[in-house]
Amino acid sequence: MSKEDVLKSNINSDLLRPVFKTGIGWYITVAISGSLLLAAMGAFGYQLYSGIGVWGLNRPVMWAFDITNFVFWIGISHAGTLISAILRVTGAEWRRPVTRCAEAITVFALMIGAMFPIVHLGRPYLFYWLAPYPNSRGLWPNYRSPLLWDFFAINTYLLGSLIYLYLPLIPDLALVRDKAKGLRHKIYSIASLGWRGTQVQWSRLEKAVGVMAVIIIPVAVSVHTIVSWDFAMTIRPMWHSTIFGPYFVAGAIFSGIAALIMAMAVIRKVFHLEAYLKPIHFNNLGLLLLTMSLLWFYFTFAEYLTSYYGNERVEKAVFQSKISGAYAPLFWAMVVCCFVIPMPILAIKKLRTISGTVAASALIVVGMWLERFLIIVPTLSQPALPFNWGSYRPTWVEITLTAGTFGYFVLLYAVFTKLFPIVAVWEFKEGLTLADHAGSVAEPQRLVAHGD
Amino acid sequence: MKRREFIVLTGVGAASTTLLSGCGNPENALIPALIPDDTYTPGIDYWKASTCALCSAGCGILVRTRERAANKIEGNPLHPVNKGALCARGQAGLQVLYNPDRVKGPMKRSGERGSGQFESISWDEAAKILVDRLADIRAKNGQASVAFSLGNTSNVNRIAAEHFMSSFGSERFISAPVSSDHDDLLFNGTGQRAVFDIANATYLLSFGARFLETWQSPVMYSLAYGEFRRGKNRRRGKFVMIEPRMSTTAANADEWLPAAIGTEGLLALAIAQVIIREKLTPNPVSPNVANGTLDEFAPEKTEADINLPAEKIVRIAREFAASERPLAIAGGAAALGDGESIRAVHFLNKLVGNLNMPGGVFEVEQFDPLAKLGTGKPIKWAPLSEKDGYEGGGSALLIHGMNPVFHSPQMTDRINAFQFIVSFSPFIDETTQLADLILPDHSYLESWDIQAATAHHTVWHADLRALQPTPTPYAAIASPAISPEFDTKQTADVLIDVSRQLGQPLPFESSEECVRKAVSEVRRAFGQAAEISDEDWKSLLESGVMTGDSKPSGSTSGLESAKAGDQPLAISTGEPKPSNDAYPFFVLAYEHAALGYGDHANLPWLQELPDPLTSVLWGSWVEINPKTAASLHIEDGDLVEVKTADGSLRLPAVLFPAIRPDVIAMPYGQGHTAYGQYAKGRGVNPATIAGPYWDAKKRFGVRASVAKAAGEAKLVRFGTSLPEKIDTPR
Amino acid sequence: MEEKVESKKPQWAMVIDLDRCTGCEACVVACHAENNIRIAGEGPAAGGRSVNWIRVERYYEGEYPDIRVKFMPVMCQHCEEAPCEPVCPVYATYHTDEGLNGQVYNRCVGTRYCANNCPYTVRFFNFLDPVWPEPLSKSLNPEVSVRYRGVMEKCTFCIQRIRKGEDKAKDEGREIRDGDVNPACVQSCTARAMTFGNIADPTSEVARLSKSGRASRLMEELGTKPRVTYLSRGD
Amino acid sequence: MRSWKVVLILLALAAVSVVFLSGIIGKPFEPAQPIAFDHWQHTSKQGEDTPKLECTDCHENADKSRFATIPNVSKCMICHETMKTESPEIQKLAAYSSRSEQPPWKRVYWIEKEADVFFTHKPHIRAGVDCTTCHGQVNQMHRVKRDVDHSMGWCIQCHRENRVSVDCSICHR
Repeated sequence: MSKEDVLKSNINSDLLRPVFKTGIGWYITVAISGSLLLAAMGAFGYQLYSGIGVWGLNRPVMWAFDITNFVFWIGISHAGTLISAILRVTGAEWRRPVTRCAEAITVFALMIGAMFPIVHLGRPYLFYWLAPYPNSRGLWPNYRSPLLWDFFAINTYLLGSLIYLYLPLIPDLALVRDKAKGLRHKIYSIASLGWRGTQVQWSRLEKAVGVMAVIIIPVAVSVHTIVSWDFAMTIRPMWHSTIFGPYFVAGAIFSGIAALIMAMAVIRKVFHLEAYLKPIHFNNLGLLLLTMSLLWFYFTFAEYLTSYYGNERVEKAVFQSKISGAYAPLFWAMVVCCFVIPMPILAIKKLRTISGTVAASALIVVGMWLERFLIIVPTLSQPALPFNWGSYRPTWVEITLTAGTFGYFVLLYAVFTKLFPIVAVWEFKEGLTLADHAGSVAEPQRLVAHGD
Repeated sequence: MKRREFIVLTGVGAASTTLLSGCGNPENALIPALIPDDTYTPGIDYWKASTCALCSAGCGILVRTRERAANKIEGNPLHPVNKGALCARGQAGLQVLYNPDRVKGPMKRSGERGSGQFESISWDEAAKILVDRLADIRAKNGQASVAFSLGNTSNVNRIAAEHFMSSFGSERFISAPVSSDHDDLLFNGTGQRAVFDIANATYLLSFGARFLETWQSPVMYSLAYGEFRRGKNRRRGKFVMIEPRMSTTAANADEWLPAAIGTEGLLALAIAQVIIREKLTPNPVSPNVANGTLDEFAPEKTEADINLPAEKIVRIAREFAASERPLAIAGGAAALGDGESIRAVHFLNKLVGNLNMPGGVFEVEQFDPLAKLGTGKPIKWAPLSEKDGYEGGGSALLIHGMNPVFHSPQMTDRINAFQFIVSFSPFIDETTQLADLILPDHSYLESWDIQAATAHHTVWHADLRALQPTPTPYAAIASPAISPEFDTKQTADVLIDVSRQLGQPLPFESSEECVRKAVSEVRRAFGQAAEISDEDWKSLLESGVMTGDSKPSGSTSGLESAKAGDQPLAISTGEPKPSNDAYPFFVLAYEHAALGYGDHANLPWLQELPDPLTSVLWGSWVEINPKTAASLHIEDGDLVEVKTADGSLRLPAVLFPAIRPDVIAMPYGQGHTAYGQYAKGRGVNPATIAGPYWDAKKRFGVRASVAKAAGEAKLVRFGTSLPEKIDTPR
Repeated sequence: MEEKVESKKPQWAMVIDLDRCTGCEACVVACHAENNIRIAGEGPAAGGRSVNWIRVERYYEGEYPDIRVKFMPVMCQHCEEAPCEPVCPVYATYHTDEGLNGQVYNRCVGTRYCANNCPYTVRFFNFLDPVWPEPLSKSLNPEVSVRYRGVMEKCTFCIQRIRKGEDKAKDEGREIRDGDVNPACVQSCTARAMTFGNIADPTSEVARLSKSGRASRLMEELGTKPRVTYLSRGD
Repeated sequence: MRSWKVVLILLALAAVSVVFLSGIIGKPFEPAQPIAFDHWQHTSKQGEDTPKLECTDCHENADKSRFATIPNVSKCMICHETMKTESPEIQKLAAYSSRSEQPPWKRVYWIEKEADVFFTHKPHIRAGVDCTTCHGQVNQMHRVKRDVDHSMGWCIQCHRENRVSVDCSICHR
């Protein structure tokens, strides 16, 4: 057998192994990430009991870690759906082992990000007042508020992303169903929605996935644009900027790809999927990351240059606090993390290895978190009337909550890999088949889900 | 579990969309408040007139009460002093009434003296202890062995104390030893008072008088200042302030002149010299100054001492003399010593001839109908610091409205020497901690009182197109705004009670009767029937104010004959200031605008009120010029150690751009070791290094050193620390 | 029914004469007393959580010794085009027909977005429940809510006093007059630097003063149309 | 199998409707009062010697104050010093009066403190709103029960119908 053939024959066992076999490492991961999550839940409980005053917020810094995390995680969520959808729509073949991994990131990051608008409320138990529903008070939410736009945009995106994750999962769920026994078999039977792999089902799935891929792209773009409008619609210095929509979307994709690369590397290592997630994938995503890094730098430069050149008193105060003032260490760390180091790593072919791209990605994720923080806090701490300038220092509650989000993310991801094949089995097989029949006009032969 | 906690934990929040809910009936507790009686209707505001007791200015106030609780204090629009306005301190009076640290009832010492351990007793028991001990001490050591230390208190309490002491046979009254106040210095201790018509002045020179914050009657002068700036039918007045450290008052000045500390009198004479030599005033000048005897004070000769350029002094002199209605006032550091500076400043007024003129100085018309209620014998106040008052040994000290242990910690031992100490303080302050018996007074809002004086107003009379100086005698009556919150008793009533038990009853049965008698006296003075009908009495308690006929001001004899102007030469050329390497700076300890000298440190509203200039709250600080600080490597917010010959203090530094580089300044007010949760253990007490506030000579002449100290400073600010600029309306 | 929505509601406005203002802060304590403003305490105040619906801002100009200070009382400017209003997702802050920028504590969910969009930084958040030790709580004004944690608060132009004034005028069967209504800060002002009234009434004092040559509004360039007018000091 | 499912569904439905209906047809709040005061007898009972009082005769501050107020016992005793003194309930009343205490009346209508509502009786009386509009037919009740659900929507509806301001700060401040 050729190497290709070996691969083909091992596809199912390789890709389904994580679902059926559980190593000690998985338990350790779950234990660690779970305890981080528990700590964060404890912190949130404490916050609920005592009030949001247990955070380091003050006047004038009314948003800090909370909204930073919100924007950051919503940004990360752009990894997936958008990348997978764009690649799918453009028919990039190398996408195949990457898509599921990416889509899962989207859903989980979105779930985490979407928590923060509720968590950060002064009275979180009243979050449902944002929902338009008839009530005895005769009151409706305010449709002029960007926060309400957020409410709709995020919900739409979450729903779309879930569908977009779920649709391509169906054939693989059927695959697991066929391999599983007992209760598990029953659950997967329900989840796979009676998938039999018929030609009609395949074509409907293709169509649905195709439609969703097209729909999800504008939704994703709109979500982060609307998130950026939370800031851009205000009249605060360095928030009120027309560039914020594309700037945020670019930043989101930027951090999203970085997160994806890291997730892929971990999965590749842990589940021994070296044969599926190859250096080419890291190389290609690395190139994409390079593009985004350059784009991010361009936007950042444009944004700061206009502030600097405008030399307007209120804006200048914020600008200077970032460039040379109290926030300068964080600002320059951000520039280094997002551009100065990653750019050469990603630009030089020799360095664009798996470890190279992962290192760059890790820096970028940190850098982009800092970027969100630096958008929010310096502007808030330097209001127009200088008498009211303030500062901000996080408390353990906010730090725990932030750490908890990462724990939660890892936990969700670990559980996901336990339940579903993290590399889309059918898509991967489809790719191989397509490659085999390259040039053939015939209907590609399906590598049917059940049995081989 | 509170309902709110329940909501949070169950996560339903205000999910119940109805305002009413069926479970429980938590509002039942409110039912009693919903039942009216003859005197009271729930849900309706009642306004009660009283007199503010948070400083000595005596502004009229109205207390808003609802459901038998006081919830707001406002200025009484009918009161001639404050005309409805009221300062920050006055507004915070509610927290005197409802302070959680008030003494809830009479107490006697249960532990060691000074341990702060007391046990509650009944008023009967308290009175018995007081009577027995006083009788005992009198029997053993004679009548004079009882001393009454009386500080700021109501007239009713003071009159009662007078009678009590008189019947007891003791004349040992001890006052807060204010060495001599402004008017005493100006009038050479004749008891006459002066008032300044700032409202109509066109040019105001203030030599350290913080008339917008603490000086004399801040609300009255603030109202006048508003007119001075933007009154109708007049040009905006110019205000120049001379002060080593910019106070809030100086911050309002058009020009701030940081003359060297202690040279205010010198500067006044320099200005006078210019006015005389350039013949800027048409007024005749007394011969001994006209012939050039002031020449030694010429700006050119004194500019080095004053530390202001001579040209500036000459310019100020010319502006002052050329102005239509110039006025000079003196206070603060200028009220130093034996009055030389004040008289030198007042000489300027004489020079420009503004005595009893609109925009000038007025002698307050005497109006003291309450004198008839007293014993007739003038009280001989002995200053607290006088040694002979404290030989102790079997004598008793009754103390009311004073806290000498805090203001002058050095005095603790001498007070401790008294065998029996009775405090009437409503709070356990540092002095009360040493007491053997605490007989808590009512707060002023629960007390009876009456004040009588003359208000002077010169107002622009639009019809006559002229300024009308009109002194108006008035009396202000304070009746209890609410019934006593705790088991306290007005001191006058305690004294009435005790005197009766000692067999020497006072001439009135209660503090209310004292006020009624005083009202009769006032009515007599106003040419009305002494008897007052019930209806008039009721409406008087509501309005709080009775005014007599205004008549044009007349007497200037006091002002003319005051030393002012006749002997201005007594002033020495500058304070002796030996340069001192060990202590290179002057300490300026000043009165905190809100906390005063510390008597209001227990009011949380005032603690949380940002200082207007530094924006500091809840603590102490020391102001240092940024250049000085830079040379000492001190940064804003650093902990520094301030040392004088008397001791040292550690407190946070505030870089303050408006202070002389050779001066450091810190406010009085903090550093309490007792006095309740809001005051205790907060900041430092400058009295320990700069002397008590009444020791003016010491206060403005103490030398100190400053150095950075190790440790964390606790500096709380409301506004930013930066001396930033801004292009907003100015 | 007598209490109909009238076509001509009074339009409340304030004028602050910076030349009269002495920075004494009587208004600050008056506001605390009238509006049940919490005592933050030392720790929270150090953490930037003290509440002052009205504050006196202080700015220095010049260098020693030729230094001058500017005091400027700042409270909610009750902007006609208030930036805080559109961003609130639940209408907890909204514009009243009397031109006030209203704040409904009970409706507030605590997004703090309004505070972030306020260029004047006059909005204060209740990070924790207030502490009112007995019997200090007796001094609470029964006409004003005691805010709890999680809601935004700010100057209301003493809405309770406005209602009282309007009620009185209605009792007397007349239109509201100049001087009927004064917020606590205006009432207390020791130098009479503040004037309050109906700017829609051209004969009112505020209408007259707001047309003064010295008049300007804070950060007018933002287009917020503040209802508070400042009269500059001038020389 | 199928019938079992049907039964389950029906049971669930029944449970839900019980919960809902109990909310609607549940007994109104009708607390027992310390003295069995009969509003009907004082206001609506026809007869020679019945007082036929107006609401504001006893709740005398409704047109002056935020609160309508509950009459002081001394007010009750104005009449009951001599009237119906043999009744055990009046004897209870007299006992309170002689101790100069007020009966611990139970509130029937109130607004939760958390609602931050500053409802004021005075303008409603001035506008001629009938007491029964908000309090139900108390004049026909022997023992007062809560007849009207004072939800915010209910307040607003009435304000809208009568073209009264619905500005939030009319009630919330």
